[in-house]
Amino acid sequence: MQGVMFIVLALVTLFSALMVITRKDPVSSILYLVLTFFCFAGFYVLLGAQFLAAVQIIVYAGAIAVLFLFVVMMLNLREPEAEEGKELIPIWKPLGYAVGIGVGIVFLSYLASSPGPAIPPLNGGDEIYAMGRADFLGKALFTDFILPFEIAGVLLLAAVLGAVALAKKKRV
Amino acid sequence: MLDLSIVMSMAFLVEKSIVTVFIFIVVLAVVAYATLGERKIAGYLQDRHGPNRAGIGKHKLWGILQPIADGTKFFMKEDIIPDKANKILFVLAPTFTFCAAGFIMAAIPFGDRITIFGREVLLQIADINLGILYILAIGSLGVYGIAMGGWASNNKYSLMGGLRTVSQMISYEIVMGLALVALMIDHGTPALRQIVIQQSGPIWHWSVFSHPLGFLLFYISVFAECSRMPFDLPEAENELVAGYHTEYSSMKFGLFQFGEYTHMTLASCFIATLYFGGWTIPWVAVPENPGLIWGIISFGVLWIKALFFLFVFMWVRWTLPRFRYDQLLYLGWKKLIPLAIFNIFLTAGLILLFQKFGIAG
Amino acid sequence: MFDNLIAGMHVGRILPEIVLVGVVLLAILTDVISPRGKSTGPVRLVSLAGLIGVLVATILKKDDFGQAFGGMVMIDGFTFFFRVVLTFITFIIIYVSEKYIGLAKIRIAEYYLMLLLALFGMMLMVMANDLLILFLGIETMSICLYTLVGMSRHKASSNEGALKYFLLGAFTTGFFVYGIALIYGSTGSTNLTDIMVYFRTVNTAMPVIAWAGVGLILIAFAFKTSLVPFHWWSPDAYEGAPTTITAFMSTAPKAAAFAAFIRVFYVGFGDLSSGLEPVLWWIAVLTMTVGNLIALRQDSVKRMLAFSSITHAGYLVVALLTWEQMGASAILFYLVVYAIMNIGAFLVAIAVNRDESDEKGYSYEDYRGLGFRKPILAFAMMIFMLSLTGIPPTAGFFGKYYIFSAAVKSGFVGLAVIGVLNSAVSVYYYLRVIIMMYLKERDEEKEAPIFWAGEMVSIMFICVVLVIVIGIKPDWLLSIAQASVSGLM
Amino acid sequence: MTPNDFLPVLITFFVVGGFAGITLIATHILGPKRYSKEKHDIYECGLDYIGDSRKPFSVKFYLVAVLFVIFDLEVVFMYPWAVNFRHLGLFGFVSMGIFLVILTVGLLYEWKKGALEWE
Amino acid sequence: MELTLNHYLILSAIIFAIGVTGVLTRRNVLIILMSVELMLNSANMTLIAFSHYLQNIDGMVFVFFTMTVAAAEVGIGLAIVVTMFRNKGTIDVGNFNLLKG
Repeated sequence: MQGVMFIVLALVTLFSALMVITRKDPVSSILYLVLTFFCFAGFYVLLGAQFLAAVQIIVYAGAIAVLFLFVVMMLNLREPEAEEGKELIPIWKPLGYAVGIGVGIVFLSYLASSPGPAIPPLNGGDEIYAMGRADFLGKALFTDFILPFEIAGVLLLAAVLGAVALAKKKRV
Repeated sequence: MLDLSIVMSMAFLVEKSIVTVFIFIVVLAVVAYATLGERKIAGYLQDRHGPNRAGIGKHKLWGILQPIADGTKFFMKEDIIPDKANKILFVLAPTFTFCAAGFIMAAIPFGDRITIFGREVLLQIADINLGILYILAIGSLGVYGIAMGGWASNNKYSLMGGLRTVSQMISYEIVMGLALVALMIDHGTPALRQIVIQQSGPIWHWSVFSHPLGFLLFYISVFAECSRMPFDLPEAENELVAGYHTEYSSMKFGLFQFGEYTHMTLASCFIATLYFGGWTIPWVAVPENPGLIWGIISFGVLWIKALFFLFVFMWVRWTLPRFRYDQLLYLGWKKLIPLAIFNIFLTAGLILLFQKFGIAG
Repeated sequence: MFDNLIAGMHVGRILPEIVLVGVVLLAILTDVISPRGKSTGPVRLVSLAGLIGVLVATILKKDDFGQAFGGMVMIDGFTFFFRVVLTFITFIIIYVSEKYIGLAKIRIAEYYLMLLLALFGMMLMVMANDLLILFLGIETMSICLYTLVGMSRHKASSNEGALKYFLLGAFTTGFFVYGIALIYGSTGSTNLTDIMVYFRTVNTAMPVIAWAGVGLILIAFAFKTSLVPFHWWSPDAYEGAPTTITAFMSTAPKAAAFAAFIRVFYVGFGDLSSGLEPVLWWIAVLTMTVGNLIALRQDSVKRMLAFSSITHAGYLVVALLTWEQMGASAILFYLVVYAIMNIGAFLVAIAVNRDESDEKGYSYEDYRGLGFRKPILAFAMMIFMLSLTGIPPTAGFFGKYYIFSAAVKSGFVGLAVIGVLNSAVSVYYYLRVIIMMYLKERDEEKEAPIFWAGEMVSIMFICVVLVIVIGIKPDWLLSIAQASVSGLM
Repeated sequence: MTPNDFLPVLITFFVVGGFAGITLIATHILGPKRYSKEKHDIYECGLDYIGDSRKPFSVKFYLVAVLFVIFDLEVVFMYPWAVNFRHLGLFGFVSMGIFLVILTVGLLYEWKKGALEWE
Repeated sequence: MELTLNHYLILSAIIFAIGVTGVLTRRNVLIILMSVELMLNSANMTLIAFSHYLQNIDGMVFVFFTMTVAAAEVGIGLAIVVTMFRNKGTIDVGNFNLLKG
């Protein structure tokens, strides 16, 4: 059952991820991105990280992608990307594809060479899925990871200040 | 050779499919009559009759067949897609709105277990541990349908309406999340079935009595999320024609409407579950071995509670005036969010005090 | 439970950071209660006072070394050294900025707030003993820097620089997280001590995954320290940023990034790191050479300094390659010296620049005959340029001397030779400024007024003095640097 | 609680999505199709439409959206905390208190800066 | 079919490569940023897969923080995009002309 689910999700994910980077129209890209996020949430469920699956949808699909969509709507960006012009990192464009494909192949060739350990570990019962529950994660977060948690607060504060400083119309 | 576990899981799937379809049909029926109910209530409040003609032959039956007539009309209308619209997104938008509302159904406990044909069946589609979080996650997707509709129509009113709705919905989503945090502090779990069971017993076990402020905040944000009056600025007809669905007609418009009512109906169920004991009856203990009768009663109890909130939705709509846009953001960010944070601290502080003095909270 | 949890965490050891967060909150509140448009002055004062508080807290805690928060952070001499250096740099930048931000039309309190928060991120980077803390530190710093670079919203160069910096920074984050994921997968931990122990004792079951992780993290660091071929962002970001921020970015974040670099690769990946030698060798050569060659062709002093900072990062990689205490202490020494001379040079550049609202500006032409016009200013600039070139008796000379002698001692003779050759090339563009100042005639018609601010002059003066003092007597700084790294190995 | 328990959620997705899809297809088949230029044009209160909708709107919406993202994360951090609150006790209260003080200062800042005003 | 750890690792490696390719070959700032999100997501999946495999919760907690950082970063990044659009009326990297790296 899980194997089938994985294959289906993987195919959808690959398709939509490819669509994200190939669409000319940003809105289509965003919607495919949301689909990709959804599939990732599915993988997280398969991996027992159910709380993170919910957070994935709340944060990525419900906030980050909405922000993207919001910007596209607000700026009313309906023109497709220009054909001319240089890329972000000024290297020959086919080299970009080559790097991407090369990175993929290097990882693939290694990983595919050995079957790899079974996941989930075979000697576990249902309790191996308990780790991803909100209460387990919370216990770890609020004992061992208390410092990163407070730092995250400061990071978010920095983001608030930065966004206001950059986007506020009148500076007072 | 058939593996026993596969047979088991097939049985599980069949059972769940039946439950899902059953619940979906009930929800659809309620939604269909909610549309009629709304017009009846509007009529009553405005001292007129409301729709009362659609019946069988000469028997008008107070218009109870009106939803069927409406539905048929939606089906038979021309399916217009404006020339300048983005065709795919234009069609996808209402679908998405409806789906995002309907998906909420999966986590709500509509009733206790019932025993049919010797098999114990839970009247809840998925008794997942995430419960509240699942609903919040799905709820956060509601903006897409509206944003897509506003974008795809390629009409200024639609785009403006879409943007307004999105910024309204996201602002109140935070209020909703914060209100539910206080609730989760108390119950210690996001699983809805457990929250319901914790509320059984005397009526003061209902969360609404321990979280009055949280309930109020949550209810207000639900109004905003469903973009109901007094939060229906997105479709403020005197400013924006019909907002994001200006260009929509036929069943695609129908799905937007249907989505709104589904959202409202399921939100009412959610409120009843979270704050009003769900399918439990005050002072009646949850039986160890529930039979068919108990299952049906619990199912009915939840719907009675939910219908009450659905009624309040309609009542408010025809009673209160609409907010101005700036007032709406002002209310959300400067009043409700600070209040919600205060509520969380209040709840947490009280629980700490109770723990310290050994009172079971 | 409460007391047990708190006691095991050694919260006191991160007192300076706690003070810093307090200062940030206080500064924000000051901004909020100050009258509109007049908040920068009070916020600046609060920030400066707060940074003194941070320094005091750092010094108070200078004997309380050890891990805190269950090994998440490591407070040792190394941390102490960088805490002091970074706080000082931030203090100086905040101190000199008040008049400049008026000129650059960015007189808003966020300027100071972002600097303080960037300092917080950098402090995390230098004490991080867990890849998670390091990640959060880098991101906190980066978010503030993106904002600071893009702060001159009316200038297209600022917009473009910020956007480019941001996009490449985000790209780097992807590499970094993926690298961490692979390291975590092969060792089962993100804690540097655990990772070190694992690599030392256990023959990892997934060597290729571990290697890929190390490689990806190396790429991320190369981006952050702008090593060739991952340097695209830095000249644009440096040029687009307000010049005080350029001075800040080329010193403090670079120092913090190298500190983290040293800790991750010396401590965490320990034995694995030596396998990276060939890669780092080429990176060092490319960084020194490419930075130099492009700096040669610049017409703007600001851009020249930006590209030369790439070259200087290359020298630091040479020292890093030695994987020895001597190399590490040479890096610390060089970072301090570089900060002093670079901040000084940028301050002179601000003073001489013709028109801040000009998208380009900072032309070499502005320096024509400066030696006759403003002899003291020109003298200061000459000292900084000589020091950046590495000519004795300036501090820059000893910086390079320690680095190259460490390289020679570890057997990297070829690398040292290339480094010295590159220093020789850099003479061309640094001396070009001096030639402009002293050997070209004044052109009085084209001269623009000098931008003076009392704070800038005093800091410039201190920088000059320090460059000369360290240039004559470098031992004390070196011994501090050596003491700081001694606990690391 | 294994991944299999999430299968009913998937079933719901199919049932609800299927219903929506079928209704749309049905209208498409059942409804009449009479093309006319006016009808398929953009609605602007019956007048001929002016310009197109491809003009950027004001940026004032952006701050609301970005503040939403930040606060959404704050709320997400609170879920695991809330679920464990009774277990964490005073320690949890204090640590969340610090976190919220930091972010409340952020909210206060936005408020005073007018980021929440409707310009 | 039995799932192994490598299934997840391979999938995330491919998505990561897709993200890298997107950054390197596209010029629309928003799409570049989305490609970065793909990269981060694939890293998250790797972390969770390892975390599940090792039965060690650190990886999952890390993902939580990655998401926080991603959100904060996007918030700032799109603010820069908006600012730039206001100045120049375009968000295409191909139209960068002042600075040349």
